[in-house]
Amino acid sequence: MAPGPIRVAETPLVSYLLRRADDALVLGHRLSEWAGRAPTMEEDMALANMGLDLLGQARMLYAHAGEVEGRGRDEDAFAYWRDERGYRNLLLVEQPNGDFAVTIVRQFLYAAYAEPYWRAMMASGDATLAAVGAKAEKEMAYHVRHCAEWVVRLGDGTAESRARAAAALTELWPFTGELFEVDGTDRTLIAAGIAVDPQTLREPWQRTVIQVLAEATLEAPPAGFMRRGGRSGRHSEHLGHLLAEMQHLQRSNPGAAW
Amino acid sequence: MAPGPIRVAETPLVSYLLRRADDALVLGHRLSEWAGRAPTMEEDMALANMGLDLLGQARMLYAHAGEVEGRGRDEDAFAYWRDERGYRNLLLVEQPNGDFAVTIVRQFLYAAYAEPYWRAMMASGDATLAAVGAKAEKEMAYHVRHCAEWVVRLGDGTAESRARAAAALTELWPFTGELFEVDGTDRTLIAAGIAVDPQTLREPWQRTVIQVLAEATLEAPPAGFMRRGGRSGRHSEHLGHLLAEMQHLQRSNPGAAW
Amino acid sequence: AALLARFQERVDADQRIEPNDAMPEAYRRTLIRQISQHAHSEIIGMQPEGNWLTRAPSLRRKAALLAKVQDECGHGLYLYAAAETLGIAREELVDQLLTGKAKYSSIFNYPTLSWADIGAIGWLVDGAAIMNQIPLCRCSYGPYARAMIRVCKEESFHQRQGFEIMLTLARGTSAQKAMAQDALDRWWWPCLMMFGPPDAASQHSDTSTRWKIKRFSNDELRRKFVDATVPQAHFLGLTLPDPDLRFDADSGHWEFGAIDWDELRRVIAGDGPCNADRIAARRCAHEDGAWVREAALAFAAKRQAKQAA
Amino acid sequence: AALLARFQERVDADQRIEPNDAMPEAYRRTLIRQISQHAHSEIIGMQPEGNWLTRAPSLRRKAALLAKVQDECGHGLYLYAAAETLGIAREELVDQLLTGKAKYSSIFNYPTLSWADIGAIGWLVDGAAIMNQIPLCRCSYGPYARAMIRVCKEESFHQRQGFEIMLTLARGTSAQKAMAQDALDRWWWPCLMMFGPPDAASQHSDTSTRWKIKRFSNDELRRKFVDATVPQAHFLGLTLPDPDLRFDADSGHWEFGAIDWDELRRVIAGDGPCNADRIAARRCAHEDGAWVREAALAFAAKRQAKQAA
Repeated sequence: MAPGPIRVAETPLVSYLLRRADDALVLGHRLSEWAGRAPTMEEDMALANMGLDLLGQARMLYAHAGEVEGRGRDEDAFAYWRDERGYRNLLLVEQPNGDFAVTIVRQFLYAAYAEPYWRAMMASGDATLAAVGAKAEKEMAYHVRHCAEWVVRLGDGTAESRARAAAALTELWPFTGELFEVDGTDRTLIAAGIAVDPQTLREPWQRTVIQVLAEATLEAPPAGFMRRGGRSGRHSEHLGHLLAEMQHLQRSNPGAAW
Repeated sequence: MAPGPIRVAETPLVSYLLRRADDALVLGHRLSEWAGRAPTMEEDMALANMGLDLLGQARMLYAHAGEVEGRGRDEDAFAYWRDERGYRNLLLVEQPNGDFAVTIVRQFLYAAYAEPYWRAMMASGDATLAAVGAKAEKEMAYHVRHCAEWVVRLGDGTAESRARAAAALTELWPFTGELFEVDGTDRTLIAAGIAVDPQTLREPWQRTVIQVLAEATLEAPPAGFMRRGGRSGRHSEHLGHLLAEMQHLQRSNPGAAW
Repeated sequence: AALLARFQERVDADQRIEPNDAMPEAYRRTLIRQISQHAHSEIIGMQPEGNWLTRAPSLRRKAALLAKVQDECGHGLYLYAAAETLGIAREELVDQLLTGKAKYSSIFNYPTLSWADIGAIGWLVDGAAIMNQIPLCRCSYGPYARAMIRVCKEESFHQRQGFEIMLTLARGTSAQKAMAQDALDRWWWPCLMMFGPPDAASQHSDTSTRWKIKRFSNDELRRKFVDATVPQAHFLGLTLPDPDLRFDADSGHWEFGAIDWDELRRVIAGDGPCNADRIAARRCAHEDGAWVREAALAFAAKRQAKQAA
Repeated sequence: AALLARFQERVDADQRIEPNDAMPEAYRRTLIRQISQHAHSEIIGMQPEGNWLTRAPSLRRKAALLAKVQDECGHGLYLYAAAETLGIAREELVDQLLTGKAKYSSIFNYPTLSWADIGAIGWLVDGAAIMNQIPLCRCSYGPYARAMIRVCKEESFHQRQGFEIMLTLARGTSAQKAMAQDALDRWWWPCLMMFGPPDAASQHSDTSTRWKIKRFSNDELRRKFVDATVPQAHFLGLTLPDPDLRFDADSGHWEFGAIDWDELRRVIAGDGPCNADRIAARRCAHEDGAWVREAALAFAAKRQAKQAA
C-alpha cells in the first residue's frame, strides 16, 4: 500500500457502501470508548455487544467497497487511510458520547432507522448488501429494543435522569434529518434497485420513536433546523479527533501488517 | 526525512536535552489543551502564556539536541517522530489536566523545581543550556508566582476549592520524587560541569512548596511511594493518547513541510 | 434635542467622545451592542482555532497558533473593557452571550476541518475583519478607537501568518494543495458574508454613519475585500469557488457572483453548523470555572476582612 | 468438629460442594475472598486492554480486542454470581474493590504502553492465568468450578490470539519486532509474579489445598508456565529478559533467575505504576453511573407499584 492518505474515486455504489460502513465504524468506535466505563457491568456487556455488531457490519461493507472499487484496497485502507473529509458518515454517529443518556439516545435514534433500513435492504439487487441486511436487521432490532428500554427507564426514572434524557434528545434531534436525506448517489442506486429510498423509512422511524418517547413520558423536540454535511464529508469538529487517535498507529507504520 | 518513527542513539548530552525538551513540550501541550476553557479570560491568557514559555524552551532544546546529535534532525523530528517509549519527560507533566486545581498544582510543583533548576543551569558548561537557563529562569519565576497565588486562593478559598486543591496535591505528590532523580546520564554531565545535581534543588523546592502550602492552609502529603519511569520512557498510559493526537498530521504526511 | 445637536456638532468636528462626555442614549446603546458583539466574536473565535492547537503539524505553527488564540482572548478583554466604559459590567455582557441574547460573528459558526482551515481563517477571516476594523480606528468613541488600533495591528500580523500557512500548503505536496483549495472553497462565501447584509437591506447603518461609528457601507467594504483578496488567491495558485467572478476593466473592480443571503440568515438565526457547539462549549467552560471564580472571591473577601481587622 | 470432619470426607471423596450444602465458615470465607478477587481482576483487567481499543491498528484487531474486553466483563459477572452463591451481594464485593479493601491481580497495575502489550497480555498474562485456573475447574466448590470451565475455554482463545499478535509483530518490520521485544521485556517478570509468593512464604495454601480449592503450589504452577512459555518465546525469535535462564537437562525444566519479590510486595501494597489510576478509573465509572442505576431502580419501583395497584 502506498504511504499517505488515500482519495477514493467514488462511484455511486462505492460511495453508498462507504457511507454505510462509515456510519457503522464511527458509531462502533464511539461505543468502544465506553469499555469499562458503563454504569453497570451488564451495560458494559451490552455496549460492547452493540459496538461489535457495528464493527462487523463496517468490515463487511468496506470489504465489499474494495471489491467494487477494484483497486485492491482492503477494509483497513478505507478505515485508516482516508482523511476526515473523505469520511461519509452521518453527523449523528460522530457526536461525542456525552453522558449515558446521550449515548443511549444517539444509539436509539440511529437504530430505529437502521433496523427498517437493513430489513428493506434484504431485497437489494446487490447480493452483498442484501446479505449484510439479513444480518444487520436482526442486530439492529436488538439495539432498538435495548436502547428503547433505557430511554423509557431514563425518561420515567428520576428527575435527574429525565432531565438528562430530555437534554440528550434536544441535543441530538437536529442530526436526525440527515438519516432521510436523498442525493444523486441515492437516486441512481434507488433506480437501479440497489438502494432503498430513505424517505420510505421516515414513517416507521417516527412510529418507533414516538411510541418509545411516549412510554418514556418524553416529548419529541419540535421540528426545526436539521444539520447535514456528513455524506459529503463536511463533519463536525468531533470526527477529526476520533480519527487522529484511531489512525495514529497505522499511519505511523505505513505498509506494516498487524 | 525517512518516513516512520525514529529511534535516537542517545549520548548522555542528547538524552539530557531530550529530557528537558520533552518536559517542556508535554507540559506546554497540556496547557494548550485549556485554550478557551479556563475559568476566567485572564486565566486563559495566563495559561497560554505559560504554555508559550514552555513551547519556546522545548524548541530551543530540541534544536540543540539536533545539533549535538549531528544527524540533521530538527525540532519537529524529535517531537513528531519519536514514539511514546522514546519520550523522556517526567510522569508529572504528562498527567491529564483534570480540573483547574490539578492543572495549577501540577504547574506549581513543576515550576517550583524548574525555577531554581534553570537558574543553576545558567552556569552550565554548555553554552546553549546556559542561554536557555537565562531565559527560562525568568519565565519559571513567573509560573511559580502565578501558580502560587492560585494555590493560596484555592486552598484558602471555599470548602470546595480547598477539597479540590487538597485532592490535586494528593494525586500529584507521588510524581514529585522523579524531579530529583539522578542516573548515569546525570552523573556523567554533572561531572562534566554541564548539568546541575538535582539533589541540590530539593531544598529550594521544598522551601517554596512548604511556604506556599502553609499560606494556602494546605498540608503536604506524607512522604511515601514515588512513581518513576518517565526518564527511561516507561510512561503512564496518558502520554500515548496525547502523542497520537499531536503527531497524527505530521505522520500522515511524511516529508511534507508545514 | 439641543443636546443631540451639540453632540452631532462634536462628532462632525471629528472630536473624540470620551466616557464621561454626554452622549445620546441611542449612541451608547449602539456602541455597547457593537463593541460587545465584537468582544464576543473574539472569545468565540478562540474555539475554531483552538480545535487545532493539539494537532498543529509543527512546533513553530503550534506556538504561533497558541499565541494567536491568546491574542484573541486579549482582544476580547480590551473590548469588554471598552464596553465597560459605557456603563455596563463585563459579567452582564458575558451573560448575554451565554444566554444567546447577544450575537457574535457568524463566521465562527463554521467548523475547522483541516489544518488548512487555520491558514484560511488567518488569511480570509482576519483579512475581512481588518477591512471592517481599520475604519473603526477612527471611530468617534475614543476607547473603542484606541482598542481597535491595537487589535488591528495584531490582526494584520495574524493575517500575514495565515497567508503564509496557505502559501506553504499551496507549494507543498498535492495532498497539502488539495487541503488548501478545500479550505478556500469552504471559507470564501462565509467570509463575504462577514460584511453583513447588502446595503439595501442593512438596518443599523444610517445613524451609525452619522455618528461616525461606521465609515463605510457593507457593500463598499466587501468590494474592497474582494479586490484585495482575489489577486492573493491567484498568487497562491488557488481557484476561488465562484464561477461568476470576473475582473471589470471599466470599474477596476472584481465582480463576484450572488451571495446566498439565506445561508447568512440561517446561521445568524442559530442554525449554522457549529452554533450549538460554540455556545455549549462556552457555557461548559463558564460552568466548570464557577467554583474557581467563587474561590477567588471568597479568598479576596477573607483577605479584605483580615486587613480591615 | 464433626461437621468439619464430614465436610472433609466429602471433599476427599471428590464430591462437589454446592451452595446449600453445609460448609465450614473458613471455607466459605476463603472462597469468597478468592472468587471475588478473581472477579475484581477481570473487571480491572478491562482497563489496560481497553486503553488500546480506540487505537487498535486494524479493524480485525479492534473487533477482537473489544470482544476480549467484553469476555472479561462476562467473566467478572459469572464470578460475582458464583461468589453470591456463598451469601454475599455483588454490591458489597464491588464496594470492597472501590474502597481498596479487596485486592485484584497485581499484573493489571502495569501500563500498556504499546500495541505489543496487547499481544503480550494475551500471550503471557492470559497464559499464566490459564495455568492458575485450569486446576480450579476441578475445585471442590461447584459454582466456582463450573464458572472456571467456561472462563478457561475463553481464556485459551485469548491466549492464542495474543500469541498470534506477537507472532505478527515478530515477523513484521524492525519497529514491530522491537515493539514486541520491549513488551516481553516489561511483562515477563510481572507475569512470573502472578503465581504469587514462593511456596515457602505463602500463607493460604495449606487449608486451600486440603479443601481442594488449590491443587498445585505457586512454585509448581510458575515452573509449568515457564516450561510452556520459553519455547514459545524462542519460536517468536524473542529474547527473554533473564540472563540466568537455562535449560536443565537433568530435571527437564527451565531454570530461571531470581524474582524481585520486593517489587511484587510494593505493587500489592498499592505502589505499582497504575494502582492509583486503576482504582480512580473504576471509581469514576461507578460515580458517573450512579444516576443511571438510581433511575433504573426508581423506574422498577414505579412499575412494580403500578402492577400492584
